[in-house]
Amino acid sequence: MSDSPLTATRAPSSGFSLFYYASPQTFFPLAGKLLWPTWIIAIGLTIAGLYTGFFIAPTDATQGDSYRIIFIHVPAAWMSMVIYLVMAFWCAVGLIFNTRLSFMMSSALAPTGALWAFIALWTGALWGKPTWGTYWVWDARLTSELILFFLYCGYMALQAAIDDPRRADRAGALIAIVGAINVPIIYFSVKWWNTLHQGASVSLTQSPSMASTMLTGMLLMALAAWAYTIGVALVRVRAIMIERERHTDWVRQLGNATAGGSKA
Amino acid sequence: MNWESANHFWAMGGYGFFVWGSYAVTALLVAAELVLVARRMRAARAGAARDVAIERIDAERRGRA
Amino acid sequence: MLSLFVSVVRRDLLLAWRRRSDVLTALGFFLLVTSLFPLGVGPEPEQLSHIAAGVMWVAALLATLLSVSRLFESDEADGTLEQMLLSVEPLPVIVLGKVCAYWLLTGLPLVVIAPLIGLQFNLSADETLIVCATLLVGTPSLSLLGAVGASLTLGLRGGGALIALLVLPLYVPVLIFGAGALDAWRAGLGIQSHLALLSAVLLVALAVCPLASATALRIAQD
Amino acid sequence: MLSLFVSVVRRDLLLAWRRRSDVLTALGFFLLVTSLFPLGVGPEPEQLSHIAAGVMWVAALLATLLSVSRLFESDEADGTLEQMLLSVEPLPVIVLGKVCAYWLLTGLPLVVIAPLIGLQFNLSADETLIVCATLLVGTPSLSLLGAVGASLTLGLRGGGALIALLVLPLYVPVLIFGAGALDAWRAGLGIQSHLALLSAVLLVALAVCPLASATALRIAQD
Amino acid sequence: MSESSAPLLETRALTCMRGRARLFAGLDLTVGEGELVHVAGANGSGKTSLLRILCGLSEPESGEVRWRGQPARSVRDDWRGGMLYLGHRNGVKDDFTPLENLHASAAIAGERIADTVLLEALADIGLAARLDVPARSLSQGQRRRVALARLLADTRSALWILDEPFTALDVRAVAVLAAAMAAHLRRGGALIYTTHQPVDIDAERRQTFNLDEYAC
Amino acid sequence: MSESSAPLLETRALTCMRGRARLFAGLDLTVGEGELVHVAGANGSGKTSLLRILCGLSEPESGEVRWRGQPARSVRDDWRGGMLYLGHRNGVKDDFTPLENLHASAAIAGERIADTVLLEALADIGLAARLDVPARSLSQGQRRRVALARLLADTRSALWILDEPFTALDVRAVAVLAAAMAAHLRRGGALIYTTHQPVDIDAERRQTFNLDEYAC
Ligand code: HEM
Ligand SMILES: Nc1ncnc2c1ncn2[C@@H]1O[C@H](COP(=O)(O)OP(=O)(O)OP(=O)(O)O)[C@@H](O)[C@H]1O
Ligand SMILES: Nc1ncnc2c1ncn2[C@@H]1O[C@H](COP(=O)(O)OP(=O)(O)OP(=O)(O)O)[C@@H](O)[C@H]1O
Ligand SMILES: [Mg+2]
Ligand SMILES: [Mg+2]
Repeated sequence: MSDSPLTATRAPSSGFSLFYYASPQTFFPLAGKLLWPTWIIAIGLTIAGLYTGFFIAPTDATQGDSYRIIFIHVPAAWMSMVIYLVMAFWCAVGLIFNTRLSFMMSSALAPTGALWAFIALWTGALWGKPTWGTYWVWDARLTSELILFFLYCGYMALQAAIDDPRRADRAGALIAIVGAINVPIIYFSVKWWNTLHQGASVSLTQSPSMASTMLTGMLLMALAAWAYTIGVALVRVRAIMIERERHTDWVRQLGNATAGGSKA
Repeated sequence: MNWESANHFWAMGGYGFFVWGSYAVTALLVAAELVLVARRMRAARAGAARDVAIERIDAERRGRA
Repeated sequence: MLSLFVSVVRRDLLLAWRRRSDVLTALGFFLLVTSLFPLGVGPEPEQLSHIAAGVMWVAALLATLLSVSRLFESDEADGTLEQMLLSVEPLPVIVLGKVCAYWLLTGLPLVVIAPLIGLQFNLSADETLIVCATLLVGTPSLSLLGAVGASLTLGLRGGGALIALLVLPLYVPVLIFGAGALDAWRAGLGIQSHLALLSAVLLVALAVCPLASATALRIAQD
Repeated sequence: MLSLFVSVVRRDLLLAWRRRSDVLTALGFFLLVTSLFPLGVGPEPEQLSHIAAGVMWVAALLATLLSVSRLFESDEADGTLEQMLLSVEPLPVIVLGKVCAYWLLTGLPLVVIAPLIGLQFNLSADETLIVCATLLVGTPSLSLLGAVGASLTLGLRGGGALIALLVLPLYVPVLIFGAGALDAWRAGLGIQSHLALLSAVLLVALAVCPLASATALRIAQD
Repeated sequence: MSESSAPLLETRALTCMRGRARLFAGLDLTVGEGELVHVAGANGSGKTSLLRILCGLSEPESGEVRWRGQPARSVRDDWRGGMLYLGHRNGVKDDFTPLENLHASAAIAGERIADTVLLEALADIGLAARLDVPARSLSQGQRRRVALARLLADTRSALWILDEPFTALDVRAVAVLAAAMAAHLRRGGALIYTTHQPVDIDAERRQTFNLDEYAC
Repeated sequence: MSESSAPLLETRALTCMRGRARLFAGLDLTVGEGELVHVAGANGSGKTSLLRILCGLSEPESGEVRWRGQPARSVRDDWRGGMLYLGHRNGVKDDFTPLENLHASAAIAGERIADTVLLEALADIGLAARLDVPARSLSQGQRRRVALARLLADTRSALWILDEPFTALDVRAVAVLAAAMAAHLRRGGALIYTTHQPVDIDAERRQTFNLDEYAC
């Protein structure tokens, strides 16, 4: 039982170096090698960011120490938005070039994106109580973040509901892309809805010139969130690769190694 | 240094509940995600290994027959 | 191509006519939800007229949601969908025909009945007209977006609720512009911009949704 | 008989677990619909807290309506229903088991998630508790009544909308008592009478609905 | 008991209406123990309608069905308990594996069958290699096999009523099923079935009942 | 045209995956004009899967399908227009009468067939007495006949792909269908079909393709 013709079509031996790594077989070891450096960077940046945030940055004049939520809130909010765009990008690439790796990338990113969206909502709500006096208001930014969270949930629920991975990939991709077209529309519509007839009942009470140490802390934490996201996504994409490609030679060899290793 | 004592640090100027509530939940969720993703990876590897083992047994049986 | 479109529309309308009650029940649902609402929140007239547009829009949206999951279901179950996929004719046109018939059966009746509900909610004639106008421009978008959700969830067991999860976020802009028009008008701002935005959404949906839906159908049948 | 009941409940829960996402999507739907209302009627906190109970109840009702039509559908389509009708075991018990599993999957999660939505609608802790309590007593009645509608409309094509038409009138008392409790409490009247009435409705439904539903199923299969 | 001489199932002057058309009238059928009844007839002659009346899923226009010598309606529990019906539709849940399906249908029928018996039935009908696949992924014939595995595990029912059991089955599965049917007859069970395929079933007492002759 | 010598349909090294299992691999099949291909194989051997790949409803894992000598994907319209597929499911609307059903499916396929032709097809397949009954009231075999009437009315398609066309049909209907298939072959059409029933079809060139031999 040889499937050499199969693997040959999957791993172009020559041509673009970009497309070289577009095959799971070649990407798998590369991702493995990237993993540890990513974790180290993530941990280092987190420590630096938290230290700056809690021990160097001064107490805010108007908000007191409650503002220190910013060091996770803003990175989380940023990540949730960026990840959705990246996800939609990979989906589009997958649909156009029919590369399975890009679909895997996007399904590996989704849970982490949803996680960040949830953290942004949670920390925002906890921040809102001391600053606005309520956990939740129907502000434009808040509403669109909530909808973004729903979009992530929809993508994941759809993928979970389809057994066949190939179908799941492409159906998920479709909804991710349609959602991405909608995200800006949603954002502006919500913003307009909220400010048109009401006058902003709430506004973010941030000082116009943020202390530079605050900004530094926030940026460090944002970079840490990036590194963490990349790390988790790499692990997850590796797991997905094995799950999906169990019948192929390269995963068999991998399984061989594991089975042999566990025996030895 | 911002904090006069550990107590001050934990109190966060009276906003301890909100600040630590945010950080604790974040830490918890991140930890949970890491555990889940590690488990998934282990399950995937175990599955692949099982496939190989089954194949080997199968081949042996056929060889005997 | 036009004749294909027409014959698909006619086929679906005829099918609906055979079931007859379908046509009336979408309407009935809309009527019931809007009548339930006063029961739920209490009968103060000013408050009712304040939330009228919102309630009518949410009801229209839910009426769509409730029925759109069946758009391709029977075609899938009896194998007609396979034949549509195998046809030489362009699938997006067939889909557009089906959506069009669907809107005629579930969207248009809502627009027609809306004045009656406006009455229940204490709206003036002008205000009623505005709600009807927004519904007329907005409900086709709901049908089109709903079709995408319906084709994505086709054959998946979680159907009803899953489709809601997928489609409701996409409905947000339509809902906001649609329900917001009345408020804008009351604030003296005019409704042109709202109607323009609704039309823009409709045009985008017309361009994107049949294609997306056709693609999703091909994926679902794979 | 109890073992039959338990095994039917287990079977349906297992089926739902196989589809997994179903359980979460019922929740997602409830969250989404309640989030739609603020988008429709505007974000003013006092107004929202005023309509909160009504919105949550209407959403619970819709979540039931949207999904209950599928209660017997798959059993009918694949022939399991025939086997149920032919069983020596009493059909009402089987129906009750199915309804129970259905409520655990769609009613209970709503009760659990309700506090979160209370937060979004600016309700106080006490008010949230009241809404949760009414939902806990009221949603089983919704499921039971819905089952009757589902079995009556089984096999009729207009299903989804027809069921709404049949069942909604029956839901009205539940809705009024359920949503009214909060208003009564705010008016300082106490909620005992409302809860008592809801419980009475539940008891009647428990006694009547499984039988009615079983009879309707026999008729539908003839 | 004095009833043991009465036939298992008996119909008297059965008439069946569908829409405005009468399918058959004055139909008398007697099925004794150990007897094989093949209900034949062209498409649309009313075979399915007859079988559904015999098992109580629908009501005849007139006439009556008797179970062990008594009106079937008056001994309903006995009737239902002594009968196993398999229709066009399989009664197989897409989301369950074959074994789970058998468990579920046994539970609904109010039986409790041991795992080993069910597994053996599945193996006999050739699904051993498909035990962990949900039914939605099975082929047409494999699904039908899941439904038929119930027959192989059944020892309780006195009468099997099978509507086109051989549909979608390959040659091997047809042979297995025919053998199971023969075994049921040998145990003293009775069997009513329809089919358009010529299948040879081993039976001592058999009758063919051609509905075309009753058409009106 | 120089392509006229190319076979109608051809597959090269077709491989099909379902779930995690590979159904068949390296499948080469050539179907020429006037040829009858019987795809045989046990339940679950992949006949339906193969047929769905041949008509473009699903994608093979690897390998390609060629239509008149060219990759089928690149001549998609030609391919779809030259082919008629009938699957397990009938494609019959419950609420339409037989004639309306035929009209609707012709419209979807982008054809326009005269009423007389359709009526004749319905009469040939024995549904003349059931013209005003909606399909929901038809028996299993009668519904199948409605679907098959499309074949009798078809003169356009070069290739018929039929998945178990004889299911639920009685002897007479099987004969009518077999005759229609033979006529199609005589017209120079090709035909790929599956069945578990032994049916004799008149054909000059025939091949049997046993999927069990390709199993892996
Ligand atoms: C549940 C509640 C909240 C949610 C969902 C939320 C969501 C978001 C989102 C999506 C962003 C990124 C937007 C952008 O970069 O344009 C953001 C940024 C931000 N949020 Fe929040 N937020 C919430 C509550 C709060 C509260 C209560 C405060 C402070 C009083 C706050 C302060 C900020 C600040 C300072 C930024 C950074 C702004 C910038 O970079 O331009 N947020 N939030
Ligand atoms: N509502 C109705 N109006 C008119 N005719 C009806 C109606 N319902 C059923 N029929 C007719 O009654 C007959 C039903 O027969 P039944 O399904 O019992 O046939 P069958 O012998 O099982 O056929 P098959 O071999 O095709 O399965 C068909 O001829 C059908 O057309
Ligand atoms: N998701 C899946 N996981 C595992 N196996 C699957 C999956 N989907 C399909 N299969 C298997 O693939 C095969 C499908 O074959 P197919 O339906 O083509 O069979 P067939 O030859 O048409 O059989 P029949 O004669 O019963 O119609 C079956 O063996 C089925 O169990
Ligand atoms: Mg029949
Ligand atoms: Mg098949």
